[in-house]
Amino acid sequence: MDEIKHKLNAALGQAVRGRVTRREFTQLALASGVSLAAANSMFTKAWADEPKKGGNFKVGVGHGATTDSMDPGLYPDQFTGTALWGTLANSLTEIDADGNVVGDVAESFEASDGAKKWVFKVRNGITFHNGKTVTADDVIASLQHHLGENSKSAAKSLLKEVASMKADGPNTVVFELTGGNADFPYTVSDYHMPIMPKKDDGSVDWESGIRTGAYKLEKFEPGVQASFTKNENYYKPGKGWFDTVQFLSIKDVAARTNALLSGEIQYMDRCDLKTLDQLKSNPDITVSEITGYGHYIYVMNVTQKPFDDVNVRTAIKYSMPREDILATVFLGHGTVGNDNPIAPTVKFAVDPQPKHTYDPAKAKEYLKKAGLDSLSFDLSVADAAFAGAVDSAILWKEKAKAAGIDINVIKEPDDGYWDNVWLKKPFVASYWSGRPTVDWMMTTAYAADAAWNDTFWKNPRFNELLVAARSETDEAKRAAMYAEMQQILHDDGGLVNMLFNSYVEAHAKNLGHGKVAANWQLDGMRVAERWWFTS
Amino acid sequence: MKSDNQRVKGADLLQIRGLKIEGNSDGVWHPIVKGVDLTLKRGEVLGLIGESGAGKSTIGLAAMGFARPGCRIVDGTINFDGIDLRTASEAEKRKLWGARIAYVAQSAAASFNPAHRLIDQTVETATRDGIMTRDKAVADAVDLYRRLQLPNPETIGGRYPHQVSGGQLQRAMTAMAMSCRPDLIIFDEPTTALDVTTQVEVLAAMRNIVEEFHTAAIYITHDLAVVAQMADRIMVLRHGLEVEEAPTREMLREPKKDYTKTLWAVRKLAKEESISDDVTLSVRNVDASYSGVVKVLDNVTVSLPRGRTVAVVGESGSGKSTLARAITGLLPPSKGEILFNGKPLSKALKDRDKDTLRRIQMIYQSADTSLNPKQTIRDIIGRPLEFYHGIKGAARDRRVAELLDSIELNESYIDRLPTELSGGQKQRISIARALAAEPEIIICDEVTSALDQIVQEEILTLLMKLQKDTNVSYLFITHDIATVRAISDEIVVMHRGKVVQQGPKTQVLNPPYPAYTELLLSSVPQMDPDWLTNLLASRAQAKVKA
Amino acid sequence: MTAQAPDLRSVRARRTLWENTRRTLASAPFSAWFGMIVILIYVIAAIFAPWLAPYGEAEVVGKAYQPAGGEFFLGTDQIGRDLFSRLIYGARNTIGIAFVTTLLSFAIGGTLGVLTALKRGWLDQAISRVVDAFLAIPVLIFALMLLAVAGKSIINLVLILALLDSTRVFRLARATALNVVVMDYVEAAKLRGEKMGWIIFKEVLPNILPVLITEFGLRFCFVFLTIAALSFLGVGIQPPTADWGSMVAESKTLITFPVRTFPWIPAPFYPAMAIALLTVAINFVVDWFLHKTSGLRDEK
Amino acid sequence: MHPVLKTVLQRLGLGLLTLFVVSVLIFASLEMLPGGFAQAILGQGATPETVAAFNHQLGLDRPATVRYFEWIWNVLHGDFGYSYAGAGGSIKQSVSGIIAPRLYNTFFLAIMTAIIAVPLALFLGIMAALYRNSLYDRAVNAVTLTTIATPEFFIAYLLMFFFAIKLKWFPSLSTVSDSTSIGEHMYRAALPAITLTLVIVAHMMRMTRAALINLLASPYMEMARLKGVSQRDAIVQHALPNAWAPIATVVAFNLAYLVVGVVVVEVVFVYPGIGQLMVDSVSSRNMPVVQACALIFAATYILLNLSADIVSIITNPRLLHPK
Repeated sequence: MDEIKHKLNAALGQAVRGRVTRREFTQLALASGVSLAAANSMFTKAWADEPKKGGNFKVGVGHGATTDSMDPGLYPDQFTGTALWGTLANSLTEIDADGNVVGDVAESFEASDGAKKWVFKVRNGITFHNGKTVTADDVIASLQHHLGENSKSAAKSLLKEVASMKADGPNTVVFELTGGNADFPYTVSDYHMPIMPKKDDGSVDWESGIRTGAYKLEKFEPGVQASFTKNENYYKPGKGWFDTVQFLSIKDVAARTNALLSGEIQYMDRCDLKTLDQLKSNPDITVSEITGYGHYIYVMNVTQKPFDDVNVRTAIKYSMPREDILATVFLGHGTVGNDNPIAPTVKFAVDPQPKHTYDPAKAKEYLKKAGLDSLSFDLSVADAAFAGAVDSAILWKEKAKAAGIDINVIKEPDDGYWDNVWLKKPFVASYWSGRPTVDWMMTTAYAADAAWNDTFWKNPRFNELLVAARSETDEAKRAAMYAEMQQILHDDGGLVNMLFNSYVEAHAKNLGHGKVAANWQLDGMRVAERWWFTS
Repeated sequence: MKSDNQRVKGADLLQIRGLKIEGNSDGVWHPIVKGVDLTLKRGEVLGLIGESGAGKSTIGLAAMGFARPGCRIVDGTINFDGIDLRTASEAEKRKLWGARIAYVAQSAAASFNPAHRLIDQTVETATRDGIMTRDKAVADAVDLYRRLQLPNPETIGGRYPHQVSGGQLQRAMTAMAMSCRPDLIIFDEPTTALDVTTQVEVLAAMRNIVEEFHTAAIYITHDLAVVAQMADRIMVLRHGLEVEEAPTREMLREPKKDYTKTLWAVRKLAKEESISDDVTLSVRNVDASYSGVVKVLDNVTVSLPRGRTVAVVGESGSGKSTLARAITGLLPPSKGEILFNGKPLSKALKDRDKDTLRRIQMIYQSADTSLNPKQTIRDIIGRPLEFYHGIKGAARDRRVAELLDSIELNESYIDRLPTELSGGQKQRISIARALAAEPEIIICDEVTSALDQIVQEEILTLLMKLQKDTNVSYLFITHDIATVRAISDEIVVMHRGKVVQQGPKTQVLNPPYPAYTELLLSSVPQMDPDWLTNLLASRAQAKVKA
Repeated sequence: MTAQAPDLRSVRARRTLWENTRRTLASAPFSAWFGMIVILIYVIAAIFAPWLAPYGEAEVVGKAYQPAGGEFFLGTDQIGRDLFSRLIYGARNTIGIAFVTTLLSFAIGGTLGVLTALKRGWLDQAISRVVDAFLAIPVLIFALMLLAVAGKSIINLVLILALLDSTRVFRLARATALNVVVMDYVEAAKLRGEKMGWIIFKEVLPNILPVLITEFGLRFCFVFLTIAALSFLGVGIQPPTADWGSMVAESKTLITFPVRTFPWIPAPFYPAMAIALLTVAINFVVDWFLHKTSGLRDEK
Repeated sequence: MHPVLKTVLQRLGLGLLTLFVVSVLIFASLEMLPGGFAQAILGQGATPETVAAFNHQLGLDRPATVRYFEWIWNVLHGDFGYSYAGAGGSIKQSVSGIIAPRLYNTFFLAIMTAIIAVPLALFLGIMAALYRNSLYDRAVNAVTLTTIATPEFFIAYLLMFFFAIKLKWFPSLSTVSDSTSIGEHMYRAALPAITLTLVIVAHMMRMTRAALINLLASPYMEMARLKGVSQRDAIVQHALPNAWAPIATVVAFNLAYLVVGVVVVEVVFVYPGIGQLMVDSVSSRNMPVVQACALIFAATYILLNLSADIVSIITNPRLLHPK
């Protein structure tokens, strides 16, 4: 999606809220090469998309397991994320459609002392579903839930930089961090950290499902469905239009598609790309596509032969037919990667040069430099890493031959892939859903001490930049640092970033929405709060 | 049927002319019946006699207008009381079957439906076409049971087939056939499966009932003596053709054709008895029982002289086969001992060494089950040679050929499968297999009872010849007195697991008899058409006396 | 009138094996012929796959989902491999794997079945109990677990399915053998003092073979249906190996879109039909075989 | 009816033994499974600490034997334990609590299918035996064969395409919850039921036919004919009573399949049955649930076979009325 279209979308969103006039919009549209007539019709359509109250919204999600739990620390995926967070709850902050962090439960937040101290103001008069008002204590308890000795929370590592949390009055929370982090507000927007009511014993009540969100929990059957009813006194204006919302766990993509076709659901995520054209050709269905932060990658353990040689790594990077794979396996749904894990839509993202494209000749060159004339290695893959991992690998294998590289594709069992293959086998398919900030992404996967450093890549320069950039408040300097880091990773790192995947989702024509967020699937997991029925 | 043929006969009931029937064996049609004429008057009983393969059963069924699957009637007319059964439709025939023509099969045990009570099966036909109400049919059935001298006729109908004995079943089936008072009954070897003593009763019962209702019947059997009791006329068949036909007495008095004569001749074979006291195997006070409960052998003592033949006679259940199992070690005796050449024989099979096993061989009643259908003659006879004598390859084949020769079979048979041989030939093969081991003792368990009389004779003669040549001893288990006469030097009579009598043939077969021997011998059908009548009379007197 | 059949044969000169087969085939009904021809074709396809297939098994020769006809007889699959070629190689893999698996399961199940039938006693009891347990656990799920344990590879797949299947074979073999071990010729062999091995393989096995062969046909089909199901549940056969089951599973979403409008939509239908056709063919032959060996002739 | 009673007790005894063996088998293979509940749950996000925390909380850090015997002891006291999922929180989900509704669904579907399939199969089978080698026979044969021959999920999708998407007669989703009414439930379970029917009818029908035709060769069937019994009565009154045993066996086998073998159909139609639960639990290493499911499956299988045995006894006079 090029940038002008972005604007156009945004403008449409604005138009709907009457913040952009027809003239302004039409100019923008013409600028982006849309004919006047088209622009007009777009505008009118947008107006027609004027939010309406009511309706029962049913969503089919390709995740969900019988082991899902109400404990936000254990939310594994889209199902729990979208249903039990995006629909039911709010975090301190949220990422808006343009990827900026804005207050949610927190009305405002500001940093001081080199971003080591953060002060969050809890929004006034915001209440839980049981009518109780949200206080600083609730916030603290909610975050405390993820910390402590035997916390099993996925957010534990996110919050490990938090030295202390203190309530300063009923609706002010003060965070002391171990080191400066300009991106801390992003961190607390994570879907594992909804704000929950504190219990008298000081612990937090996560079981009951009482939260602050646009909908109240009606029923949650793990691995089957979760249903909700409208929260009449939701604090956010112009959000939460539906009367009821239901999320169904439909893991089989064909079943999901059929459910949409037969009108059993109005929204599905993770469309089957093979049949997308058929889906599009259906008059009652719209297919939406957002290039998000998520990226499909193959990661090599740079501490192991032959990957310990940077030339070998580069050769491999040049041997991957990214364009072909994107075209054949993903039928063009996505953006080719350039061995940089930072999505173009993320702030401070750069596109390192030279681009790593399919170039057998170059690959051969680098092999020579490494003193090899041919190369052969195992590549462990499973569609558990990402749908299409296997097919892509096979395609790669076929094309890499031209570069004298023989890839031996091993299909690992989907079941237990993340435990037995990822971080264990030397070269594996992997997936990152991406992070909204450079720092967050790098800290998670590429910092020397990162828990999930799946390339085992330790680059001193990179790491010192990482620390420095965190507390750097000067935007320009920060940008430069991040640019350099991305370049280093691109040149030296152990990841082959095949592509940034698009969230390809489909919904009934009679659904309306504003600009769709890119940070998570399902409109930043808040589809239920942000969308509405037009008829 | 009276003892003489003067009885008034009605008009023709059944007329068969130029009947030709073909049978199919894997895809090929070959003639079974090659043009047979046959006429049956009302109330008349015709005996069809011949060896297996003569086509008698096929004709019997054809008389009903029925051909078994794999058979087809290709020519001729079957006229039953004015109806041509060849052209009649299934439906028409169905009306006749059971109602006017009834069938009594050889094995009642197999021919009764195991799932239904006797009474229901008996009255099925009668009630089906509404010939009579069920109550009436039941009452009638009970009456028939009584006439057929079935024990407690009122209740026996309530039993299931497996709950009554073979003899009773055979009678029950006769009752079933009679239920609609048919004009014609086909008896297809109805007593073949029965013990002699039972056979007598069943024959009597059937004869009476047929007489009483003046029913015409076709009586199919291979046993002349039996047919002599039942039939007014006898037709001898061979290979699907009529050999000759004549009223019973005439036929018995002076058979015209040679083939018929040979049939008669079988009865004459008899071995010259010779006694010896050089005992090779002696069974001493042996008890044996299955699963420790029922005693099948009760203190049995038998001794087998070298180079001689001891015949063990008795009816089914007398324990004679169990004796064989005890000797071979398949059923270790619970008491007593078995001496082989003076040395005690280890009881269990697994404790016996190869050589002992070699010295005692066994031949079974049915060659079909005792020869592995999947092995060629070469393997069957060759195996013991290899196994015991380690003779292999060409040498083995030569020896096999010799053995085949010694059992009077052409060595071209060496590559055949058992299924490709006749019953007699198969039995010869099992003999050869036994001989191959060069044994001292051969236990023959009913080896001839499944065979036709002529074949029986051949086999018996062969066995005797072999005994001369190899001086092997036979323990010859049989229920057939004729066979006993033919082959034995000594006889052991067994009854209910006990030895009733052991002694030289002449002694045992001549009075004074112990009671059971008496019964056994007297029950063996004789060629005399009056035999049954007289026997019943004498037994009746005996009862009166007692 | 089976009674005199032997006599008739005895007078006829013994037929050669070839003649026997010819006669047997001559008497085969249409369905059986159909079945045999289909199987033959499949076998040929399986054996000569490399020569028959226009393209390589895993070779990417075009764009994804190119329409049937023209350059690609049946069009191309999701990453542009020639569907027809994969179908042919699929025959090789699917049939090959299923065949080996079934063979193995019969080797295990058959031998044990006969052995226990002969021996009875505690061994019989023990094995039968374990077999019951295996039978009582759903094959799919159990296979799923075992595959997760052993790791996903064709070898493991074969071994595991063979193991699970052998329990069913065991039951049949045992039941059938029980009818044979009571035969006099088995007793005769025991009296001769033969070893267990001889009795199992020379005396009993040849006589239960027809039943086993029949079962073999059916089991064979079940095996590759199971493989198909496993592929559907995501533990299929190693790509790029072409296997009908996984081929159907891979393109399952194509089933639910109208056929006419998109020439390449039938993609999943070919492998599915391939499976169905073979199963039907095998069953036809098996039915006929059963009919022959059981010596039973239907009326009419 | 003592022979029946005897067999029942005997079989039940064996059944319990089998159950025990099953539980050992399952437990053993679960123990061998790579990874554990913690890793499975946390997926890519697993870190050593969190995993350790999990395992300690679930007592998974104790030796396997201890856990097994503890488990079996509790089961003997009717306590199937708690699901690992949601452990640690103040609300524990008892295994029985999780399984109960899904078990209900599974049985609902199984019974619904059985009610359609069994009579249909018997009818078709008897007719086929009656008019064997007729056009009808061959047709039914071919059709049923094709249905067994086609992968289950393939049939399922086809049905879904025609009946849910094209004709819109039935829903393509069979999601039901305890609040669904019986009628609604039946309506939603329709497609799965039809799919399963297609899958199992073939087998049962063919066995019925075979069982009947096998009997035709027996002398008493010839006798029946020679008594003038019509083809139909011969089959229905003389052959069928003797064929129940094999038929019962195959029916039992297929009913068992309806309970234990439907995971594929559950996935396709998103029917919350026990099969899917077990697969999920296997992949998430949720031992207590897997064990419970396995036992339920085994028990079903055993009971169904038992009832088949009982049928074959009461339909066989030899056993029912011994001499």
